[in-house]
Amino acid sequence: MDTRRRTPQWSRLLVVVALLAVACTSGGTTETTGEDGEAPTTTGGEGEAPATTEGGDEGGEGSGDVFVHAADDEATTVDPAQVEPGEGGETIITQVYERLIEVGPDGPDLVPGLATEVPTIDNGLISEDGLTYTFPIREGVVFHDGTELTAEDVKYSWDRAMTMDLPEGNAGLLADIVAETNVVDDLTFEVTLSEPSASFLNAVVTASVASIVSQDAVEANGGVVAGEVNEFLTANPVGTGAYELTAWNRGENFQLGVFEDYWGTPANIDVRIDIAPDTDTRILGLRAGEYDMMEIDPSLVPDLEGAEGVEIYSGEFLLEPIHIGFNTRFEEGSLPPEDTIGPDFFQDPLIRRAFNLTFDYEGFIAGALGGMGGTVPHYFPQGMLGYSEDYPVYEQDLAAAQALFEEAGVWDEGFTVSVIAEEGNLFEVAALVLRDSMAALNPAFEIRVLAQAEAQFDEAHASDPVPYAMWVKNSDPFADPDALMNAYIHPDGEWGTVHGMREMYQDPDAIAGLIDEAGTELDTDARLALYEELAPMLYDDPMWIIAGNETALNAHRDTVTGFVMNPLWPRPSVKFAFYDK
Amino acid sequence: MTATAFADTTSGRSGVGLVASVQDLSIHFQTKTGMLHAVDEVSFDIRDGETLGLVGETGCGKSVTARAFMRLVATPPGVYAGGRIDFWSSETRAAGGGPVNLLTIPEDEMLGIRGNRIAMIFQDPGKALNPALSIGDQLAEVFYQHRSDELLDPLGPGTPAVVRRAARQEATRVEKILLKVPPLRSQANRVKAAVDDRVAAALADTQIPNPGKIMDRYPHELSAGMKQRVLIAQALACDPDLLIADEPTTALDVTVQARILELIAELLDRHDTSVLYISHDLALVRGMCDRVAVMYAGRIVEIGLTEEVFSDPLHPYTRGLMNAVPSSAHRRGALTAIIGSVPELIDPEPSCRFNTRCPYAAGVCRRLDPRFLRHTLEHGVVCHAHDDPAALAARPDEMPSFARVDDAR
Amino acid sequence: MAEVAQHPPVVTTPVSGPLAVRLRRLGEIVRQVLRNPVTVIGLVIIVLMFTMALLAPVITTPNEPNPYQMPRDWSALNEPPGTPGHPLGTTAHGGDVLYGIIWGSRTSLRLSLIVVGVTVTIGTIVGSLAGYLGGKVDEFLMRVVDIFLAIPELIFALAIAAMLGPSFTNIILALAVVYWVKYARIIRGQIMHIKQNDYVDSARVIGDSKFHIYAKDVLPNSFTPVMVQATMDMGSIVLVGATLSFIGLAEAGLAEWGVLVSEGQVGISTGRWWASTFPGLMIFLWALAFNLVGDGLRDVLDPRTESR
Amino acid sequence: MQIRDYLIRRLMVLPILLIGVSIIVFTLTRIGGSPIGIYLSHEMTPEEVEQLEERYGLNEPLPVQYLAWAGGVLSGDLGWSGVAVAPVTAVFGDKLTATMELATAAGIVAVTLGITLGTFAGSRRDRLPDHLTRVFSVSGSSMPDFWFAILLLIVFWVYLGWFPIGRSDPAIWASIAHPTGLYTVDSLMAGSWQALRDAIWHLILPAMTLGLATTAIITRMMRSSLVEELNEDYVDAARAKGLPERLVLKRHARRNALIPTVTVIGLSFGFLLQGTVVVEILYQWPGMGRWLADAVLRGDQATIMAYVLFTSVLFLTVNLAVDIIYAYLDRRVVLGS
Repeated sequence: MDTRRRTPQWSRLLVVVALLAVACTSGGTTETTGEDGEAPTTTGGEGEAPATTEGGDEGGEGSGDVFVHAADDEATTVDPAQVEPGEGGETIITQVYERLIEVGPDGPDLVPGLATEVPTIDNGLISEDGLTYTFPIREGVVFHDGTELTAEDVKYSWDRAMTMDLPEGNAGLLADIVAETNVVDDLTFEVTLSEPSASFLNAVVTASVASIVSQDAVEANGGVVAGEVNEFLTANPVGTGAYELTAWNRGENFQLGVFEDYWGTPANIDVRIDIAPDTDTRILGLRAGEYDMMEIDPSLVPDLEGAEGVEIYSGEFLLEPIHIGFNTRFEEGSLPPEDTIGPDFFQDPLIRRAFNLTFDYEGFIAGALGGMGGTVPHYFPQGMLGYSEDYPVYEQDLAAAQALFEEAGVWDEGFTVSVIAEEGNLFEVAALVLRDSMAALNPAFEIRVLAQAEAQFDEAHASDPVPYAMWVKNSDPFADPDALMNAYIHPDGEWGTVHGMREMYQDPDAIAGLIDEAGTELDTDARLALYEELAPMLYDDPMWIIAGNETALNAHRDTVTGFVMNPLWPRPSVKFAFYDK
Repeated sequence: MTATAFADTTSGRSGVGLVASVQDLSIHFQTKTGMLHAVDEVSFDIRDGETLGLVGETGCGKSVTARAFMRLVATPPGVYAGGRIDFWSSETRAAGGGPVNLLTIPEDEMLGIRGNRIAMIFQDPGKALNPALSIGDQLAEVFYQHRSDELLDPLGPGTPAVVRRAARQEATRVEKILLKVPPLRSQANRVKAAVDDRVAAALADTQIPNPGKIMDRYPHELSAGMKQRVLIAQALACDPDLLIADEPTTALDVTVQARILELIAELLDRHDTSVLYISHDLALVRGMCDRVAVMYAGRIVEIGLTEEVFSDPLHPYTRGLMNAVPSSAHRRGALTAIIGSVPELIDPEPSCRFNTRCPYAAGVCRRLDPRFLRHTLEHGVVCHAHDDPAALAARPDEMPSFARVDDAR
Repeated sequence: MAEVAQHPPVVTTPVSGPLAVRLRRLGEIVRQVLRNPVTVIGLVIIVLMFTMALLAPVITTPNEPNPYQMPRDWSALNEPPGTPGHPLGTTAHGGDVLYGIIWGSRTSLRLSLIVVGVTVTIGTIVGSLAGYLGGKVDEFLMRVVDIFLAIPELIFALAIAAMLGPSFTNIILALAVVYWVKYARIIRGQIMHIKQNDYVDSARVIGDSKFHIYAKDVLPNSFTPVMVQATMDMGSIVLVGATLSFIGLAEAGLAEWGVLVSEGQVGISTGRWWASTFPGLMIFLWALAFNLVGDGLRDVLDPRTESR
Repeated sequence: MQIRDYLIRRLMVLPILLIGVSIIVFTLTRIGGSPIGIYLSHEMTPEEVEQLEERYGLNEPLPVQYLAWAGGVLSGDLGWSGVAVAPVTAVFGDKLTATMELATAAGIVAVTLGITLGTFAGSRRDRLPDHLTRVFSVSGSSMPDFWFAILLLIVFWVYLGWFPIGRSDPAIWASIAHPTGLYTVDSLMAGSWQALRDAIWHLILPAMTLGLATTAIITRMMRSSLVEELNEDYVDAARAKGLPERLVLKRHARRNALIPTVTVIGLSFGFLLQGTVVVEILYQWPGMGRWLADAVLRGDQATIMAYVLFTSVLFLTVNLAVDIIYAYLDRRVVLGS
């Protein structure tokens, strides 16, 4: 529960009106009505909220001195221990918290963050067996609440996430690999892994859940309780980042203020993140100069291209391919009644291949993505370690598809299958493209697109077994191929289990073996060799239709300076501290 | 001027002894199919102090004629197509002035006459009172409108303009609020008290018991008879020179009717008011009126002293009407009505309007408007047959034939 | 909305009786309705819309396997009107605007006819039971009706559709759940009123069975205000349905005007006005036409509110 | 029946209606499955899902869940809003004040404009202004508001740049205190003209959009009832008293014509409320309507339930108030008959 429960403001209105009516006294009365009735959240507590200025008019510096970003949805939480990967809260966490090491502005290279060095075997900070990592902690770093950073805070932050182990959070990422955390001294932190991991630094240390929070702030506000949400941290981040959260007007905006005591290069300009779920308003706002920046997807490019004062940035691909899943692990009759397929349908690799050959990649990428995207080999997104342009990629080949469908014996009678997607976004469009492609190949192939509310999609998606044979979404934005392989390809991995990939793969053990081996191989070249072996196997026996991968896009006013973007950073893949205008 | 036009020769054109004189009054209504001649070149006088009855079937134009006095015929669809209504107000007469034409005087002058010099009692007391205002408020409006000077008199010359405007019902919203706060409130209250006194007096005048209490009531809380008394009180509040009574008792129970009639008679006596009394009830007219005018299809067909018209009806229509009246001469259930119905009044050709129902109708009746013929000094008729009185005298039994109906109305 | 529900029962001349009499009365109504030029304009629009809906498979090539889905040309996005093959242009997702408009009229027709049909039926049954049986049944049913009326209709429909999940069928269901209440109230009011009329009494005296009286006298005479309301609702249902679709509760890719407006909404700021303007105009015209005709019908059928 | 008795009787029925509404609402939300979805992300394990179900008491039988929810409602706990990311009650006040400000502005526009236009048309029956008004009111109630909003946005925001969207300029908003949460009132209390202008400027487009349909309805009702009243005898009676036309219209005809109009105004309150959904989405107004739309699209059941329940309470209360006002205005009405 919100600790600072406020009286509904409308009830206060009555009181105020009554007061006004009775005592029509001097003008200063408004200040006595208590906490400014303003932001539901302010970092420093009540006192710091914008004070009531009697004249009022001097107060506004005008939005000219604030960098305004238009976001399409609101965070549910800004607590690193609670946030889901890919969720809106990560936007804020990226700015106000820091990790031991960070992904630098250019490409996948790691740079020191709160640790002064990136551990490698060469510099001795990773033990020979690959199990122990040592992080020298930066000196003189202060949190937004004024306390100083020590190794104790680091250990506390990691342990906290693992102890709380919130189902919605990403604590598993740490807990799965971390065996032990240690404070060696005030400025040295050490972590022992349960097994060697090729992706520990890339995928775990840089993740939001590994952000460093102020121990004092947490202890002063509810501490750590296993399995329970910390209401304070949910809305009041206390980190070391270049920005601090000065206000969170729910449903309206976040306000990020420049943190004056930042240890590194301080941020240039205050930031406001306006929550504008409606696409049109965001676009119009950017064109009108009301916003300085917005996240866009390819379908919006035509709306902004050539607009005065608007620049569109397109860079690398995002690391979250849009894919359509094949589920075979469902009870007979648990699918929507219109569906005519059984669990064995997608177990047939011919059919999965045929689907892959039918999908209109060009239509999707050139059309829905407006050309801002590309195809993806199974299952190595471009821009990620392990990708090679030599890997085979599916293209539409209707004749081949027809041959496969005929061989599988489903050509004549046809089939109906439902695919679920979250309503109103690219995933829905990908499903529509699939439907159109299939219908064009053979009108007896009916794909029913079921667009659903996010919660309903999530519920269906998290059900066990999933009551749909197909669904569309993008993959999680993993920074390391091992995480991706484990989540989406491994027969015993997260989705492998859910979809029953062990029954789908021709040779599940070979694939599992290769993935496991690559995941613990610390030598990059050796790892790549293993992936090279894996790629053609995944092509022949596809577990997904990979519709395509979006280009990382951003639209901003041409007054914005210092623009950088890195798809490896959480959405919207920007760090405001670099910017000015 | 056509043949029908006739002067009510019973009085001179000098206006001496007249309160109103209607000349060639025509009122038409625009309809989708053409002009409806609701009132067609009607002329008559109302003499000082007399009660003139205007009788005829429903739809014959008598109510329209009455409303014309108040200029209350809605335009559109109504059109004042011709003629004039001269009115001698007691006020102007006292100042030595002549008559005014009610159809052409400016609206603000008309406002001064309505409810003040000419008042009207409506047919259905249940409908003529605003359901949302209290009786007191509704009566007060008359005094505010016409007697604001008197109301302000006791307050002396220094009365603030706001109070004056309020007494003339001209106060704006803001001013009304001002009147509720101390400096002005007492003065406003004094005006209010003065009005209340007058309202109570007016109500008491109509023998309403406990007028103070009635003032706070709303119309739906009163009986029909009571409401009619209120309306009478309202009409007579300013001592009008002319009262237009449009079937004032039709909507009332018979028992109540009698009492209201008595009251009207008594009050008229006292106030010395001339009356235009509209009714379809001949018996009633016979009892109330000094003279009577019979209207048919937008025209007056016969006019004269009540006694003469009733003892010697000249127009076939009048005779028919007389026979339609229940009297001791007829057996119960043997009431009669004139056969046929009122002709279409849309863009009529020249003709006697009654020709479609008249047993005497001859070719001339269908071709020409009949003219006014004086029978006696006080009694006139508009009928072709009377151009040849022998014809009428020759076939006295063959007057209009009658059909039995259940209800004369 | 509840404008009609608030009306006191409307008294009309009995329309029961021999077929000839009824036909004559119907003819009279039609003649009167046609006398009002504004109503005629409405009728013309409706006839055009219906023709368009009926001829949809003839004037366009139906999209296989489901013609109610927009055909998409992923190589022709955001084409302006006049593009060969796309006379009214395409949406941001390559949907043909003309196809969407034509088949959208079918969708609208389906939506409004089904919802009106279902709700009038349910409303008639419930309203008749309540009005004719009276007593406890009436009391109970009317409380249920009151409960349904307590929730503003769009909010209610929105909540239902949201819970059932985005699909056209669910929009129909949601609207049906919301709209029957009005009819139940109208029918009940009419029946309560007509029940007291003499001719019902006389029928009873003759010895007709209760049901017979109901079917022959009561029901036909209750239908005048229902007809007016149903006509109005033919328009407002499409309006509300389109609103639900616009918010995102219709199924993906449905050829429906609200969906089209929402698909075209993004582009409008950059001058790509067609994708939302045309379908928006269609919704407006549809609702307008039925409002005009409903208005005209009311003038004729309900003399009390003459010249509204 | 006395107003007091009537009020008591109506108030006694109110809880029954509310229980009915709450059951409908609850059943409704459960049709779409348990409200767990809003707490889930797709990669949760079944165990994690169970953990969450336990946290929110969603593994209990439905009647128990209903009672728990109803009990919560009675004790002022409306559940957790997944969309607002806060307890429903915690954000309710802010959203409500925002919506109320908008709805009130739209309502004021609609009522004044509607009555004025209706009076104007009704007193000029069958003349040009009357016909124009009729065209306006029929088109107004046929206009899809989401479409109308788009058109207004294009013209006034994109091309002319006259009016902004959103509820305020945050900088100006932050410069004054917000004791009431109603921006216009707050700015008046703070005596800041800049803030007041900002508040009003932000209100204009959404209020216009929201008020359009309601204006049309009120205009129509006002016109027809005025026409009806003007045909009544008491109007002529008032004229016959010598009252100037101004007073005849204002004090007599219009006053009575307002009686049925008041009912429509009361009912159009529901119209305004539901209109806020679309209007708030398009104009980015941080109120209840947008909240509901988000909740609907994301399947946030607690919010939907709270919203529908609250709306019904409000709606029922307004209807009751309308009845009472009606009885006050029209003395002939016998309540409860």
